[in-house]
Amino acid sequence: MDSSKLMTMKEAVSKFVADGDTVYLAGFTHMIPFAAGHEIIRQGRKDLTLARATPDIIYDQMVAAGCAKRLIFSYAGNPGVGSLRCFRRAHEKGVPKPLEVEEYTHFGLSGRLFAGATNMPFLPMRTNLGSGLPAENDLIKTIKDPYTGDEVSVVPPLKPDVAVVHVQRADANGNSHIWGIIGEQKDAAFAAKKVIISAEEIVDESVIRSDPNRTLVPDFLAHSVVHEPWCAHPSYVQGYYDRDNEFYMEWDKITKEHDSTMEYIQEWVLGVEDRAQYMKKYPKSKLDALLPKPAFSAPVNFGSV
Amino acid sequence: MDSSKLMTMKEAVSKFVADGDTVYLAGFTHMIPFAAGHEIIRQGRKDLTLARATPDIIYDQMVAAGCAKRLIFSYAGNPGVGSLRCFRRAHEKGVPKPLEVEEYTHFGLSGRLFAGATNMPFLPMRTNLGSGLPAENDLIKTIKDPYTGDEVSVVPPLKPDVAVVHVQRADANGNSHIWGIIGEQKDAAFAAKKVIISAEEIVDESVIRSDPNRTLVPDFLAHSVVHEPWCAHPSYVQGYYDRDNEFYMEWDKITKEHDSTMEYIQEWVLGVEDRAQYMKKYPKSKLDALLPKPAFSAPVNFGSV
Amino acid sequence: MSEVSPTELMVIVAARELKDGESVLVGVGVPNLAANLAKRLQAPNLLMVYESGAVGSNPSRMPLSIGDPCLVSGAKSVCSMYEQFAYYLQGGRIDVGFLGGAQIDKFGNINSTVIGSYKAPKVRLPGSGGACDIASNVKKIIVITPHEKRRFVEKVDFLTSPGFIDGKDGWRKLKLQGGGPYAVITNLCTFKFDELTGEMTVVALHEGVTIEQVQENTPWKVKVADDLESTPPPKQEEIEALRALDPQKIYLR
Amino acid sequence: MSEVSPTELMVIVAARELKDGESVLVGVGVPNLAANLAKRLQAPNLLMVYESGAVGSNPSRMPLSIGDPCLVSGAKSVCSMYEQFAYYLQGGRIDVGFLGGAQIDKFGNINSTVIGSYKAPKVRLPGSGGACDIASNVKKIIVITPHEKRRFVEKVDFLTSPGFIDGKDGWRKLKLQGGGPYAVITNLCTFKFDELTGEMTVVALHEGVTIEQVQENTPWKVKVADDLESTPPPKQEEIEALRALDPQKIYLR
Repeated sequence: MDSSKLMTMKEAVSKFVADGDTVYLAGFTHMIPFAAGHEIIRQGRKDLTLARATPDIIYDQMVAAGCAKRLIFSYAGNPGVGSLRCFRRAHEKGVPKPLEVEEYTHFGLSGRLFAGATNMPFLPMRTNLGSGLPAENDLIKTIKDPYTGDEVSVVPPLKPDVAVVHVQRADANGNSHIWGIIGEQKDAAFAAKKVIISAEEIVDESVIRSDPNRTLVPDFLAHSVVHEPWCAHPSYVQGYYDRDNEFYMEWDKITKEHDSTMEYIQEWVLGVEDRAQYMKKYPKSKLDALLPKPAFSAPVNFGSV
Repeated sequence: MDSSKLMTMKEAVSKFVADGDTVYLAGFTHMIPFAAGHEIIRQGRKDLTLARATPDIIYDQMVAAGCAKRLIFSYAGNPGVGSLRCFRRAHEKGVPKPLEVEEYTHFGLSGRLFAGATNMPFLPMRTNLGSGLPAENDLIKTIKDPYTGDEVSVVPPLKPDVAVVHVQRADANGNSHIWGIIGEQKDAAFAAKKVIISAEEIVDESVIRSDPNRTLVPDFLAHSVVHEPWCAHPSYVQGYYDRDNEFYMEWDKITKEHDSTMEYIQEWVLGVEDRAQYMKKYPKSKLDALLPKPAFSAPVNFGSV
Repeated sequence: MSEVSPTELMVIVAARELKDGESVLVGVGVPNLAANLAKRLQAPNLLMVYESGAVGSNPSRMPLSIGDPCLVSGAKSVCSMYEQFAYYLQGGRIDVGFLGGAQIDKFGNINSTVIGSYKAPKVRLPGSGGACDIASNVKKIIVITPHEKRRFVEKVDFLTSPGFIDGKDGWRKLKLQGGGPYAVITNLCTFKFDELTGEMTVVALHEGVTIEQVQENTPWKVKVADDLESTPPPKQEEIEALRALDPQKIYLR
Repeated sequence: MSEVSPTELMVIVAARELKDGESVLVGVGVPNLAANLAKRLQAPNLLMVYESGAVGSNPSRMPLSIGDPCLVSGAKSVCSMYEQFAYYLQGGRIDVGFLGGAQIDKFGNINSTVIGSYKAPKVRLPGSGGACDIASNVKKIIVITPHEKRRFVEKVDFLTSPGFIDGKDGWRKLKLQGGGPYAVITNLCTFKFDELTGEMTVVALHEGVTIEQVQENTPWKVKVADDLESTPPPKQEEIEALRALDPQKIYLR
């Protein structure tokens, strides 16, 4: 067991995220690694290309903090609430700095990541034709189907420099069990050159090995393993804590102005040392309300021959 | 709960497998639905196109019994033992009748099924170039990568008329939990026009719903659900019974001649009514030796919000 | 009419379009309410597939986002994001998809990307998400939208999700596997699409609405079906079932 | 030499080629033995990936097939068949792949498809399986084969898995991501491949074997390395570890 992979988020970001990198913080609404995004802001990374299907609040914060020069995305909204105001300020008005955009449909972006993870030369897909997106994005091309002669839209693989994937449980080497909405976690881990695994719980290897079908990320992909409970707050972790919806709505108000946004970032990101301090600062009653009642999976028998 | 899907293998094959169909009995070494193959033989289906990455013993039997006119495959061996003699007799000598072949690599065939399951126009892949296979199979084409200009091999989707997928546990509607080697089960179910689910156990819907991440085949794909314990013998079912390796080795001797093969088929396929009778006839001591010791997965908490 | 809100009316009318046994790709909010209402009334075997990969969900509360954990606990199955789009949508497994958007034109083309020009937007909207993928691959697209002049436009600023483009010929050339726009449900009326030309056509007026009111709120000369109908008013059963779905009125304002 | 069988010798020599930390795509039988032997000796962190989708297996017995349940119970992960080929092989995640076959030529091209013509075979062999996919995508291909004249041929009857085709130029044109053939290990010697021409070259003779013996069993004029070495004889430690892996001599005949 190569326990040298175990480190703090501070160490992991310091070692594996560089200025100018293309970064993918994975998770489709679920298990978004907010703690990693905050640490990237604290360490002042800049000129990042931020890739995510749904930039969500985490990229809105990183854009406001000036970390990003480009956004690769497919849906730039505050899910269930409305706009991402920091994204809009940067893109529409260049505040705090201009933001380039590279835009896809959900299928197109998740397809690019899948193609990156599996190293496909390119991925043909039944979408984009008729839409205005290909005209605004040279990476979406049209070719001829060799079987039917029809026009087919294709996208190229996406291979981020670094991906952060938050999981429910991992062993010290990074073998990771994920359940609930599994989004693009597996594809992000396989597509990226460097992978930071962050986990609610670090468990013994035997727990992982008791259910290999549940392992979406095998250890050899992981460059670092961070034990980071509540990493995903205010998003959620199936079976661990619910989404803090109140905060998602509050974000809409916090971000009305760049200044008010930066006050938040000063207090809750730059003003704390790490996720543990952030959680300590957060009202405990609000957190308690996010804890679900237990509902366990029926076990399965793998058998031993 | 639409319990009208529950039926015997005899009813399922009678309703959903027709002469001339392209049939995919799924399972990469694991959970091969032998009981379905035997029932197809008993019902005298003919002119079938049999598709499977590994024809294995089951297609060898169906070829010997005269059900097949064409084989789509990627590895026609008796895994761990040697040749598939019935396949060879049909293909090399036309005994009992000629057999056309359509051949791929494992990646090519599993890729065709994946493309069929996801309705891709075609699938680009890093294989086939340099091999002699494309020259013998017009469906493997080469096109130009629009990003690099390089030559890329592509295959078209495969959409069988009917797939049989054996699973560990399903509910009465066909929601199916599968674990262990998951091969091409999911892709076969999504690619096929009609799907027969066969299960070691029929469980309450609540068991399936306790772990939705384990459901590889959702119910709306299933046209029929068959409760068929030991369906996969002499192949195996993770957690339920081991491979009957002795029989795999014996098959090599049984099939030395077409006549000796047909004697086997007469006794063990045509000579029994169904899988239950086959199992009753099989020496119990041999079956007992195939039962594994239990080894359960560590449960996970899905939580209830 | 006075007792239901415009949103409630739209949801009730939309729910009626869903048939038992159909599969529907559901977003949160209003489409989720319409699908769940149909399931409780005429379509108990409606298969609900969520963009987040959850299938056959059994939610214990009104989902707060497309990936709400209540969509997973007790669902029939869950798959990854690429899988959801590839196996379900591209796989041709979805009958009905609901779409919204900032602008729609008479051929059902939808803009949810940008007001103004793409390169220098007046208002940058969230973008396609799965909308273009849904529009390209489901058998029937149903649009639910308030009937406002800024939403119904002669030409969308950006074509995010294809409707019938410039009419059915333009659309046929794309060879999409989907069936294209099927209905647009507003607070005033229900539009369907002319089979030959692909143009949006008023097929039913909601209670108390005149065709003049529809025309006033639509910038082009609206086409009206020969057999124009009146939308049957919401039944007590529909209203009660709907309100039970969103007791806190999160979406039913 | 008298105390190890030809198969044991080949497995021991092959195992020595594996480095700690490498990933290896393992088939059952002889390659499985070689990988497991290396893991027990110089390469404790060898990552074993099986064609059936099992990764980091911890088998309780000698696997009987590529999909033996003992490869799953206690493994690190399992994925589907397409995923195994797509994420691992095509993904460029595999360093070493073992191949066998009925025929091999001097550029490392392998035939496992047919003896005679494809359309009217004298002997129909199982075919590629994953062999061509492995040959096209791993960094190093290692071939383990008995040294017989019917196996070493001037021209393969069918090219199942590409080696260096007709030399490195022909191979470069294919732009495969893999590194091509790396070593051929027989019961007589170890071949590696000339960096410039891609031709199979004897680099080491096993104990007691002469270059004449190699030539006698190879139909073309064999190329010999300038610095031809002697294969270090099997060590007691290697022999014991190997035999412990297959106590019933299922593969070590």
